[in-house]
Amino acid sequence: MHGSDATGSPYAPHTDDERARMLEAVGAGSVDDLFDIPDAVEFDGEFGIDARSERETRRLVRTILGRNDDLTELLGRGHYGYYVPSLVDHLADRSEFLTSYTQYQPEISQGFLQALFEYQSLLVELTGLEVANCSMYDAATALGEAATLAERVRDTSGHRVLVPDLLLEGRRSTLENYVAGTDLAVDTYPTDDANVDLAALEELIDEECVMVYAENPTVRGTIEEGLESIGELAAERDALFALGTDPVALSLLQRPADVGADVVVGDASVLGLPTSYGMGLGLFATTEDYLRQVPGRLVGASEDATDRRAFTLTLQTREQHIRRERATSNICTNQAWVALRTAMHAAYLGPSGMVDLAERGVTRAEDLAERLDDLVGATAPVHDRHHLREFVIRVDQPAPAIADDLEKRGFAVHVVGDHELQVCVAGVPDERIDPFVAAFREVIR
Amino acid sequence: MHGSDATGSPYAPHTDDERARMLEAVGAGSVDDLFDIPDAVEFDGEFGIDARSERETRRLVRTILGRNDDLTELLGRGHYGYYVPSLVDHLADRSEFLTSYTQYQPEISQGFLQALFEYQSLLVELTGLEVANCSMYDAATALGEAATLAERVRDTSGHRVLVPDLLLEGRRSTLENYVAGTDLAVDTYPTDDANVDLAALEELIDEECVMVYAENPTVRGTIEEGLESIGELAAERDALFALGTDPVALSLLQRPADVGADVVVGDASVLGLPTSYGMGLGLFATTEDYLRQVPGRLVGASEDATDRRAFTLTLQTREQHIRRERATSNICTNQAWVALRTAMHAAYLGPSGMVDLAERGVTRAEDLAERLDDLVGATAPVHDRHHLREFVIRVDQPAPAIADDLEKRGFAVHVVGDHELQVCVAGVPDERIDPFVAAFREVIR
Amino acid sequence: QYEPLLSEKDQTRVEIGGNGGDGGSPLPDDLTRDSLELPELSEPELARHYTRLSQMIYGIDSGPYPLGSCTMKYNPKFTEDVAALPSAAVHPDRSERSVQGTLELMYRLQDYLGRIGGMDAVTLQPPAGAAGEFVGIRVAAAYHEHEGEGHRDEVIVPESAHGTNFASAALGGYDVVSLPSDEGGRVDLEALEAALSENTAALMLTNPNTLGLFERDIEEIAEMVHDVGGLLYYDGANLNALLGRARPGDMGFDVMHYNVHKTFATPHGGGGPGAGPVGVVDELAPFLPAPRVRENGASKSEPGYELFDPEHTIGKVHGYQGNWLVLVKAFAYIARLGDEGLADASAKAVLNANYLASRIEYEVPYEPFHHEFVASAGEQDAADVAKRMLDYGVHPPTTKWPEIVPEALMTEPTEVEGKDTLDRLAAAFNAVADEDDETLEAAPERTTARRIDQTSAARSPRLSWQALESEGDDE
Amino acid sequence: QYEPLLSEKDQTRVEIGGNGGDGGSPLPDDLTRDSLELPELSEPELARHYTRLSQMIYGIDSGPYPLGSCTMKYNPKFTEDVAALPSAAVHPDRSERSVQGTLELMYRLQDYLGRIGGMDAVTLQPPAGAAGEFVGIRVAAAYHEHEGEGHRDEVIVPESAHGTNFASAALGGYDVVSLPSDEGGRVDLEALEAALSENTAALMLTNPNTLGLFERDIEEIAEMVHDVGGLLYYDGANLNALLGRARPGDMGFDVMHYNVHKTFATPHGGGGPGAGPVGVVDELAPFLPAPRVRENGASKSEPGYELFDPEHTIGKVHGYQGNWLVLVKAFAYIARLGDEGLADASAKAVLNANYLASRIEYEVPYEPFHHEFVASAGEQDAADVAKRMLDYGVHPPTTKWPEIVPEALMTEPTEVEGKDTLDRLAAAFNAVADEDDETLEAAPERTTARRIDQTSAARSPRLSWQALESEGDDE
Repeated sequence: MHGSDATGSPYAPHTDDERARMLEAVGAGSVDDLFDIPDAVEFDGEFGIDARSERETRRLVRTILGRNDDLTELLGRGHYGYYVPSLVDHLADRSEFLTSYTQYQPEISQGFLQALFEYQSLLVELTGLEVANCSMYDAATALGEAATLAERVRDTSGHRVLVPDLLLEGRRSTLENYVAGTDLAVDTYPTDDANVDLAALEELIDEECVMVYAENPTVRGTIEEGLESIGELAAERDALFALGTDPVALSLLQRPADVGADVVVGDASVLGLPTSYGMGLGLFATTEDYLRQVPGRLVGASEDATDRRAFTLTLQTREQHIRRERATSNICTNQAWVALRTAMHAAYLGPSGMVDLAERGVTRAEDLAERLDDLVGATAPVHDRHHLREFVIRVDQPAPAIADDLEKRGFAVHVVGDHELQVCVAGVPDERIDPFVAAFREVIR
Repeated sequence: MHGSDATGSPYAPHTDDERARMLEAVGAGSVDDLFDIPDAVEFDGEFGIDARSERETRRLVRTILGRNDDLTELLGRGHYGYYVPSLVDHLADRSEFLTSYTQYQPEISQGFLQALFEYQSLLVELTGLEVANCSMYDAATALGEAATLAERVRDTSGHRVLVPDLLLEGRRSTLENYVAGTDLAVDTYPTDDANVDLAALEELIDEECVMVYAENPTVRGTIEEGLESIGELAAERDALFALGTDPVALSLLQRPADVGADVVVGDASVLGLPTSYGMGLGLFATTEDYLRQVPGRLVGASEDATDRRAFTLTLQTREQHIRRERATSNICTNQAWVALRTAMHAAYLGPSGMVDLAERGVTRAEDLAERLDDLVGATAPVHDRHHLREFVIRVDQPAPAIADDLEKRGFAVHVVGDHELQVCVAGVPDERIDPFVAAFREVIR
Repeated sequence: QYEPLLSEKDQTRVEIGGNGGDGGSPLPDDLTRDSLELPELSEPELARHYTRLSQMIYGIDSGPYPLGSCTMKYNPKFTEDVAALPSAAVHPDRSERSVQGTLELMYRLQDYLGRIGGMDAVTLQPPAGAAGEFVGIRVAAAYHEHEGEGHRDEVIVPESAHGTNFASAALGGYDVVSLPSDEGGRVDLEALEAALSENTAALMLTNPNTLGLFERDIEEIAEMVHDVGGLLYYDGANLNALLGRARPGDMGFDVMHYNVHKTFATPHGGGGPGAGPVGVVDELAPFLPAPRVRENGASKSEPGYELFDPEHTIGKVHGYQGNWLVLVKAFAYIARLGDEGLADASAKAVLNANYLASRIEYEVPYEPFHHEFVASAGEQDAADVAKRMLDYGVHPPTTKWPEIVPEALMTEPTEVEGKDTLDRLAAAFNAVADEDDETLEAAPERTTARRIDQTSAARSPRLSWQALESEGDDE
Repeated sequence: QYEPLLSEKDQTRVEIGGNGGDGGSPLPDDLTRDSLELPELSEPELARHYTRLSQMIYGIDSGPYPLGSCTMKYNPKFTEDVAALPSAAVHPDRSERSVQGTLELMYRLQDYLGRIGGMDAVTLQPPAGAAGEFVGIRVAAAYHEHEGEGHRDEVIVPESAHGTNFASAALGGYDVVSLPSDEGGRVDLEALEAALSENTAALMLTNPNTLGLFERDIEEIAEMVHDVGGLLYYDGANLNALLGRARPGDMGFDVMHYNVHKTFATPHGGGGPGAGPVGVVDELAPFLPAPRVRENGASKSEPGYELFDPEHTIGKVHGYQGNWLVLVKAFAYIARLGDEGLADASAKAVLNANYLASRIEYEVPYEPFHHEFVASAGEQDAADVAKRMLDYGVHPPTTKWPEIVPEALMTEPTEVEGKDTLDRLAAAFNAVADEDDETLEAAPERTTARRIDQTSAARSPRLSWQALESEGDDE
């Protein structure tokens, strides 16, 4: 318990005697002597941060976070609150996984490398593309990386990246930052029920365009019906087709490789993480053609000196620690441990569980929409399309007031128009649906 | 995810195909064919227990246990709610510790054996006795085992076991059950401020007596002042002196070996477990003389075939799986994992932390007693003795009503007389003391 | 590979009170010890110590663990989460009204177990299987005493029974009458007839027995025991064979214990804690340990729960209510699986035992077995076979017991192993079966420690680091 | 030892929609894929798979981890508990009033970090150190643009800087001007003078630098940079050297990032997630990413918190607020240690580096270093030295970088190692120092995998089990 009641770090094991002997060994009279900081920039103030016992610290955080309301979240949009099996917590928390560094010494990191290799393989199956990296930060940054990839691999002098008009602000803004240092500019194409307006897109897409980005499902929960057409349009114009999606959607919806997608991005942490205030896992997959332009880490199979299969980080010459300013990305620390959790969750579900989870995202959304549609003062779904997990409701009363009232009753929903709300069923426990419908009935009166 | 949505066990990995192939291999048409149960005793009913998903099951337990009130417990008596460091949870939960069996194959159990060996060594230091076992169930059963040990090792025809008049009912009743199959009978000696009444004891103790049991601290939190005298009395009459205590008390109070104790029992889980509705860890230590009569498992050091130090369960011929009805106890499954946790917690504290924890049990009790004593309508401590952790308060108003009122304000205390309450400071966070004093002031008015 | 003892990493002596010179002790010297000497290590050092120790342990997540009669199931991770809920951490002396959640969970678990065993009343207090047996014995004694039959002083136990049966009966003060098996490995009815008398307090049986065989004559056995006024006790160690297919209560058993750390998948924890709830028929309910939990009938809409002492209770066998946190895990397991899950567990446990037996070269003399079987190592030494199996990366079966099978390899794979794992396990059995004695005696070779000398450990016991140090001093 | 891939244990193809014949799909075929083929395994099988994988990983609880510039501290277990609180799991689109706890924690952490770094305003959004650098670069660009200095197109980076500095500047569209070191291993002031110009947007510095040396001329450097209108960026990777002794803000830095997974002990997770909050001086605060957190002033007695967009914000660099769960852990660590704990951590980190350096036989050319030092393997190949150190059961240092030291062994023990561990680590260094090249090139011999062929892995990349299978098909 060195230090846990003392004033030093509770995680430094030195006894006074040891410290003295160490100072003697280095020939210093005190630890202060070891610092070579000019007086002028020495800090002799205080931070004013009190030390606390472990128990007190836990209580402090619990107290602070206890101020969050306990709401049933019907918010979706890449963060679904799917139940994460306890298995994932217990195994990912094994300290060998949790506390190890990036696998630059593969001989003592085989377990993590294999887990990441399996994660990559999961994405290869889901996307149909040949290459998936170990992770980007989240969907927004993965989209940014897709744009810079497009700039690198496209021979054209083009500079436009086309994104849907409804693109989430966080993604759009991040993308703008990622392309700020390039010649690229972000342009918008219109949508219809959140689906791509193909006619409009065809007009907008030209030789200036290096990438078209679409999402499936769309931000309104509709299933995109024009993927193949987008793929063809992009291919004709020699633009990359980047598709935004996630592992659960991919379990059921059209396979990106089958619709001509060149890059797939999104938040893979829909599996593996609870809603975590936006913390995510950037999914990034692409075709073999662009392998040497991929950002981020890649795990590859190899052999060790005894010719046994072994895994290692590979193609590292793409990366910043070797290529510096000519690297494919500046990413270093990534989301490896989240990728581990996602792989574990997917493995727990298995293909039948993943397909089932996705299909229930369709049927449960249908069921809820039908129940809301039955209420006087509400129409759902607004869009005459197939939906996955989320859909829009039209309400007679002003939407913001209804959302406020719902929140008071313990439910969080999106306002997407003066008289439009958006709700998501994924991750919402079955037994919270009835209370939600009841609350909805009350508040729209 | 085999079975997690299916109707079978979610923890049985068989696919339908595998099951079919296995049945074929054993030459059975169906699993039913493998059962050899006469029709008359076959069960064709239902339990009526619904299967639930993992998420639903967690919610069920959370909902049920959520009906427990959130009280600050000042209850003590062997269950103190000392803060258990997170380290203990995380390391003891490693599945190698948690899920392994008793170490009958020591070659693949060295880690657990060493941890238990270290636990035994901890108790040897704390008690000063040479032998500590791997665990009994709790303080009560350890006391029962001490009595049967006394019967085995005493040559006298004696049959009396002497215990204090204030002995907790759970301990007394358990002791009675343990000696029910022997010639022993449990008798009571009087106490003074919960301390042994030495004069009375001297009269009661005779050649019929095989064991005298005392506790330090006593059930009222007073520190026993007559330990050496008890030890001498017992030795003179050839009776065993069994002392009830715990690892925190032992860190500060007189060492059992120094006062002539032959056996030490108690709940060692005051370290390592939160209050767990009485779940405990029976501490059992004794002198080398009685080694071969000790109940329960013992870990010993040995060597392996390469002469390296190795650990193993030893002296197993005392145990039921070998000696059957002549075993020193019927115990088989014990509290090994709790012993691991206790050893971890003690190691986390270290000797300075343990002494400090005990000393704070003295000073914080003093401080609280003083503050309560300052209130009109209360006197504390009632007993003019030194206290560890707990003490008695005399109140002008009826004690049960005061305890009820305190509970309504979020504090649980003991009623020990019409106008006497008992409170315990150990494990109570510092910041709950002021509110307790404030609540106390209110309710005694 | 070797991990030093904590005491080899550090020993720090803390002086107490006036002795240390700081005079900081709040107690007079004559009430305190002089000093305390123990390792003083930092959190990172301890994390490494125990991580390293854990790496030298084979657990259920390491591979198959086919210990006969031990039912080494996979322990679902989520049960740890529910037992770790802050609301589960309550003091045992709380008022009943402030622990309604705890009481409700106990009430529900009593109810579940009653249904599963076909028993009318259940106590959760016994902290282990042997403690459950002892409760059964004490309940039987109290019952007979109450019936004016206090003279009954014998408990009959089959030779092949678990050692705890003998020890628990003896602890209860009974003479143990050992009962031989018949040629088929089951209770010998003639021998039973001979053993039964007006002095019989109870017969303790496991069913299926330790050979995995169902006692087909159980109805007749029950009648014989009841005819002489004895009680029939069911040792629940093998209940995992029968879930949803047969219930002790329906077979005529009067009292039984459940091993929740076997049948209901709570972790074994390296030896414990477990829990050994006891179920009884109505007639014996008044004798169960105090207190039990019941609905208090205070409110129709929201049931409340209370503790009560059975009328003729034997009192307590544990200071409080047993191993509460273990009971929480058992409840969660049962609630998760439900009827079908529990029945499926038994079905696949039996299928697995039969499949594994069909794949191994060792002879299995007794059948039809259920969830476990006992193979014979034949000319080989069963204990050596076990040591050698360690080298193949699997946990061996229980050995040399029951003695009815020469060089017994008592094997219980449980339902959690799939075909691939069973094939791997069978391959390990068969590899060892083909090896010579020399190889077996030299085993294990690939484990953390090589074969450990048990004899010298027992001859000169060194049970603490203090003993090792003083030994070092002597040298 | 070898653990099969999940795909080698099972591959199950699930047909979707009409294709499967069950017609169960709720979507028309043209909106769905045909099938999904992945491993379908049970929970016990997965528990064993990942347990086995974990056993093939060296983590911080396995032993010393002296990777230079990586600050591999012990990760306190309790920080996992607070991040796992159910109240921490909230959706990022929640209304501000419903996540007051989350906003308060972020506000407090912003405040803590500001004090520790001597910065006026902090954003928590960057999800990693490199993302923090990128924010710094973007903030600098926006600032210069706002000041009418949009022509500035150069960022100066010392040769010995972390690779991310170069890459982040390049991602921001800047030309990178590489700055040589002086003979002492520090910034060469003359070279700096030459590099600085009216085109200089920023100088990125680590202090102490990657040799562990404090840039003594930091005040002069700051003045020089500021004189040409540039900004001074602090790379926080080495902040663990300075806690409580010096603050970047006091040295003249305008913008900095913090690596909470280094300095504040959040776990590295096998590569991530980390978090890279960015602090700036007042002048740059209007350019920080949106949104930030501030008190809303609604109530004096109980402060409330709200999000706001800085006036000239650069927008976002993450879809939401970065790696929230990591931020919770960092907050808990800082709140646990407080002023004295943080200062003590740096003191002992520096003591440890100096002590370790004094014990090893390899030459350490540059000093006085602080929390890390760079030794030279001399005639040996540093990468081989690292491989051989694995055989001694310790993690090796970072190798071959910074290139200013030939065959660099960049070593940072951090404060969590005690003298005994440092002695053991030194013994491993010294054992390897005495070995010949042949031995080194054959290393490692005692690890799970032997030396792995990196060249062939890169030459014919096999990045998925599908690739391995199709390769198998080709053969």
